[in-house]
Amino acid sequence: MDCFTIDDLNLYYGGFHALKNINLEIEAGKITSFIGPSGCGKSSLLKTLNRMNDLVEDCRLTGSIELFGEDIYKDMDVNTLRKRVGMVFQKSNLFPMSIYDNIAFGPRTHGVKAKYALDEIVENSLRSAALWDEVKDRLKKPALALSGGQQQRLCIARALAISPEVLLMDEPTSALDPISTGKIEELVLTLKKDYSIIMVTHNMQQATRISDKTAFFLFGEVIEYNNTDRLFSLPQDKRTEDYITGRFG
Amino acid sequence: MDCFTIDDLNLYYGGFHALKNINLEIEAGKITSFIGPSGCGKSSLLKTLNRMNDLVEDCRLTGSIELFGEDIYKDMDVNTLRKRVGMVFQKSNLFPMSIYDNIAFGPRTHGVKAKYALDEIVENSLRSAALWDEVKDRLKKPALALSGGQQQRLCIARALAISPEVLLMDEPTSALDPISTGKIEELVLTLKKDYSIIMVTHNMQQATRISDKTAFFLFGEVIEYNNTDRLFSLPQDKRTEDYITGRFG
Amino acid sequence: MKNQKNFERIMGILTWGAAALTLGVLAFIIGFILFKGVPHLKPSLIAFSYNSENVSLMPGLISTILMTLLSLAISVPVGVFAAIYLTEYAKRGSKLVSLVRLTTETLSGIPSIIYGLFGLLFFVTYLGWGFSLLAGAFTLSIMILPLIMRSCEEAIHSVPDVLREGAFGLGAGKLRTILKIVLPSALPGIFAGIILAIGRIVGETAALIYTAGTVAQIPKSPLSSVRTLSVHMYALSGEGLHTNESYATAVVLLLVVVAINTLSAKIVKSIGVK
Amino acid sequence: MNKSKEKFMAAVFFASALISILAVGLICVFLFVNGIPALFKIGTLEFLGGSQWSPMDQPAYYGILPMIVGSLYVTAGAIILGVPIGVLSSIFMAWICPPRLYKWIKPAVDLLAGIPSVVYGFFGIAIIVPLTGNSIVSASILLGIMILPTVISIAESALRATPRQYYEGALALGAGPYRSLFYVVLPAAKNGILAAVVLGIGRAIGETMAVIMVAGNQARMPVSLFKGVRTLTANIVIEMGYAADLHRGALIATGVVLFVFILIINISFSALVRKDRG
Amino acid sequence: AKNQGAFDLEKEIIVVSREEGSGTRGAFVELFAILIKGDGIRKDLTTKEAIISKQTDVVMQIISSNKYALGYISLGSLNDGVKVLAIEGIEPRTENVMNGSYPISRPFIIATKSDTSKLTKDFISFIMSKQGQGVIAKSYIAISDDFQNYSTVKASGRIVVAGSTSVAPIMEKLKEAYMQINPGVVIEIQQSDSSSGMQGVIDGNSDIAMVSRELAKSEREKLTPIKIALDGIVLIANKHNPVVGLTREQVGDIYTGKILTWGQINE
Ligand SMILES: Nc1ncnc2c1ncn2[C@@H]1O[C@H](COP(=O)(O)OP(=O)(O)OP(=O)(O)O)[C@@H](O)[C@H]1O
Ligand SMILES: Nc1ncnc2c1ncn2[C@@H]1O[C@H](COP(=O)(O)OP(=O)(O)OP(=O)(O)O)[C@@H](O)[C@H]1O
Ligand SMILES: [Mg+2]
Ligand SMILES: [Mg+2]
Repeated sequence: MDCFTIDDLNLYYGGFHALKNINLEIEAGKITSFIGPSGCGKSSLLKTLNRMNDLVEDCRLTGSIELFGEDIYKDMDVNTLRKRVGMVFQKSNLFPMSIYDNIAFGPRTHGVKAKYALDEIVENSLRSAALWDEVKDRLKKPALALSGGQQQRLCIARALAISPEVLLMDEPTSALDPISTGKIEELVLTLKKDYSIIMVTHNMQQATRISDKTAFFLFGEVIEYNNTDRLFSLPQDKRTEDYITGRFG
Repeated sequence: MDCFTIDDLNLYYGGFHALKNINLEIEAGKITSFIGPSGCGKSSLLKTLNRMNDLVEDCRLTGSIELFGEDIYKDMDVNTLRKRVGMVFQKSNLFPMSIYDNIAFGPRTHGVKAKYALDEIVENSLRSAALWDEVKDRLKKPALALSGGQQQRLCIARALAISPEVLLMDEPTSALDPISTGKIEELVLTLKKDYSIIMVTHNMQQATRISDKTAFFLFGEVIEYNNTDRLFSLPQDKRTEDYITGRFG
Repeated sequence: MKNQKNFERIMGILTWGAAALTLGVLAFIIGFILFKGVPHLKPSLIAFSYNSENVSLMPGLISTILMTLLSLAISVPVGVFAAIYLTEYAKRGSKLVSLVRLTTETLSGIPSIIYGLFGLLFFVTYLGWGFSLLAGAFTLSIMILPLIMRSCEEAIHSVPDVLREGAFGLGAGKLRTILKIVLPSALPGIFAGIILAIGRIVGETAALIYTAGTVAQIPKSPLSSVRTLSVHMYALSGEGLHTNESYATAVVLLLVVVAINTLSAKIVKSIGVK
Repeated sequence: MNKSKEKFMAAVFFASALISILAVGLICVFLFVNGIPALFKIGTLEFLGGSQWSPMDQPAYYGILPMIVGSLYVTAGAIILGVPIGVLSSIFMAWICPPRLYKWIKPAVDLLAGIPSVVYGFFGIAIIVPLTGNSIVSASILLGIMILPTVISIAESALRATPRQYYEGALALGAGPYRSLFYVVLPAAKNGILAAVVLGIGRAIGETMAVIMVAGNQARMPVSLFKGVRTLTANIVIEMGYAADLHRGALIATGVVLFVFILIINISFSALVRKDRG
Repeated sequence: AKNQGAFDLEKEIIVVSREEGSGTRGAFVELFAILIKGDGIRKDLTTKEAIISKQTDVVMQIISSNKYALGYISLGSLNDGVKVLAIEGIEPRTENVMNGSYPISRPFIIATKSDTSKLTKDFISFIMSKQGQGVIAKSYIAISDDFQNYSTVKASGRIVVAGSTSVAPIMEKLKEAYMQINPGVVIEIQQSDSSSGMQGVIDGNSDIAMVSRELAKSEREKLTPIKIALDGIVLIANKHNPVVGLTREQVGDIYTGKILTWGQINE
């Protein structure tokens, strides 16, 4: 089954045509990677999937995106959409509150009030994000005092806390060391059982290691979209080949 | 010759002992990498080298650091130090002004006024940071409208514009795609002829590819410091070995 | 989910409602002034010199503008520089800074007549300036200093540290960092403080009666006694003899405020772009 | 060269701070030197606790309790009306209002800040007093309106200074825009908002010219929300013109009481901030 | 809308007074025996419920917008937004004040030091001349009408006049008339209040004080007062109020809180 069906999508920032005729079917229960050079529109596409682009002034969009058959720009309440489609950003955007409150924010928003339930969610999310041991003694301390990597992992924990159906990740591990990256990758692989995951990454090895499908972007277009192993082993397009071999060549 | 001589350095954030008895000699004209898991103190050490930690309240330090024989905490004017020791941060910190002005800020600070000279510096720095082609038509546009990767490259361009003696880089390529990363790495290798470079990285491949020496950090201590190929091929410490093999194992 | 929706709806109504109320009140007040004042606007009100027949507001208009400029010229640099010192130079968390901040905030609630009495004692009598533009401007400067300092401090505080780091990291000294990076980023906040200060200067009466006096004339020197529009209105209305002219003056005063605000916004914008 | 410029400007900044502190200090000294002797002559307890104020009678009574209570009522009223509306409006302006609307609202609020007290007074007496009389309620409403621009401007710039990514982060967790604003952005801007409230309260307490037109100014204990009241500041302004000797001292001592009054408010506010930071 | 409907006699009288210390109130409380004065004793019995207003126009505004309000203002400030009440059946008109049949008036006073300048003395002699009193009589009440003609000395110089806002409007007229005869003279008028006006003269900041009340003892020691005009004080009520006049005693009783409702007056 497809979780997202993107149909003839075009995105403009004012006069700038950032995404061009995107057609993609993203499968549920799989991990999909978006790769491509900086500025090619990966983040932009990701943001349209939970309508974060609504916030950008002058941002205009044509075409349609469906989440399990529902048009997310027509039929769906935007908050519901965002609860169902969680997101981790490229830059950490923790709230200036305690670690605990950062994670509890989402569940509280969606009606969880009981302390024991929140405690449990906080602990589970932190464990999942491989952060529990480091912060369990300072849950009430400000989140912004953590190191860069710790902050990013906390962002992931926060997104997990609302147990979304789809998880969008914009280079979630770009600030992480290999050990934490490994843990997150493991986690992502576990989550795959229940969730659909879409991830922007610059790390092609990461894409190869964990994703089932990969889309390659260039100047706002999808050049190639295929099973990951196939895309990397047998690229159909010259430009894809240039890009994936660029790293090693 | 040594560019930095770090002697018995201890660093505290309030009560937290972030760096413990660091002794390092960093060679001039070489590229040195700091690696280690998130939160181990790599950024903290880097910041003490151009005294950016002066800005952190409650941050205390013992021991000494010498830059080409001068104690940077005693004999040296801090602005001179920072002009001589440039820095690129982990998170982009562009100023809310145009692309051009961001780059020109440093040279202007150090007395360059003529427009043609500034134009040249701006172009060269942007070319060096592999950004020229993408932004040459919008130099007067706000820098903050760029994509994440573009912003980070602009930060690098900005640091290069003051032609420092030593360049500190805190995960400068963590938000970059492989192609730009490759360009930056190339650039770093070129710069090595004239400058000394210290770089924090999570990417061990990167460390192997470009650095001459590598220091491995764990919980605020330097566990091992050696020539890069040696450290990666023949780690002396069990913990180093665990870490560098962790990625692949 | 339902709770969420209700929360959104209620807060939405409250927020829009509050804004509408604010605007409504403003529109109402302005409408009121225009309604009461416009019918009584007449050319004689802007005669070059005042007498008891024409009750011209021209001297008041000019005095108001001069008073505003002079007071701002004194208190804005001092206030902004002081705020820079307190935020960027004084040790963070220093006792002195907290004391100054506390006293400053506290003074903002002291009625202006106390400032007037102080000005009368100090500037008018002790320094011998007499009832004058200068004495009034200095008194007002002290009065608005807390406002400028406080809003400026707050604005400087909210400039993110990463920007300072960026500038320092490029070898910029403290001064350059402050002047080129911090202040431009803090400009909107500082401007907000200045607008409030202008409001207080233009609207002040009690403090001025005791320091600048009430003579309706175009000042010949800084030591001339003047009557700002606010004082003028107060004087006109007080005995109930010229209430209509007083409302007409209020109309003009509104225009003056709009003009001053627009002008300062323009100035700030032209500084900010660089 | 650059160095000496740095040094010079640092000195200038320091000097400005000194001037400011000096100015602020001078006012305090003026207040206390002129007020404290009278306070002692009257007797602190009789001054603060006395409920009769008739300084021109012989024998004279100098009890300012009615005015203390009056100021409390009126200020509280102004805060209850002005602060929520002000903060909500500032949220609207900083985050919700479409840019096209903002272009109009912002100058409007600035204009509100520039309307002189006397004009507010005219408005109060012509529009509010016929509805609610010369009373605590009228004074509260008028003051509530008058503190709006202070609260809105300062709170708005604090709200604007909060990074956008906080808001976006909250939205991405499925929170609606208002929830994001009230639970994430607003707390992040807390210090600035408190500053706005403190300055607003200062304005409310210190305002006189408008208040004396609508408050009734009876120097007796407040009896009802719809009856008149005299505030501390009104007391000073109404009588200062005729006061001599001890009477004048007593009025300035009223200023001292005001000072302490606001000081207490401010200290409790900054304690609130500190508690949260720690 | 508020002024429509019947006048409810059971409603409380909204008593409006001026602030203590103001000349208007001083004259008012004295003439209606609201003030008790004795040896070392002085007590203003004005009811504590009275709304206190610092400005004449505020008194008028309150009266004109409240059906049940009662207040008093200077005769010179009267306009047709309010209704004037007769006292003991006598209308407050200029001639009635001058011939003494209307009982409540107060003097406008100027005060100078005894060794004041020649110029100041000339200005005062103008005020006390036929011409000066003529100016006063246009809006206020002249002291009397048999004064000397003022003869020009072609003076020049500067005079500062400071003090009561009540006196200021008439002083402005006097100034303009005087300056027309003596163009070389500059007269500055600072309006604040009686006390600071006199303090200004004592301190040497000004030459003439405008005073709208009797001088205090300490002030009389240093300054010489001159009565320059009379001002009637009128009781005013809302236009919808059926009452047309009051007796002295009724006014006193209302202002001391013994009469509380309009109904009690008709009894
Ligand atoms: N300003 C600060 N106040 C208190 N603690 C701090 C501060 N900055 C860093 N720390 C702590 O010091 C330790 C080292 O931080 P540092 O940023 O140097 O780590 P790092 O090695 O750069 O990690 P990363 O790879 O995640 O960037 C961390 O535990 C962090 O929580
Ligand atoms: N708000 C905006 N306004 C105008 N242009 C924008 C905006 N956001 C992004 N762009 C432009 O759209 C293009 C795509 O940006 P996007 O952030 O999607 O790239 P990306 O592929 O995620 O790059 P990176 O790997 O560097 O994060 C870039 O050229 C960028 O400059
Ligand atoms: Mg991106
Ligand atoms: Mg780091």
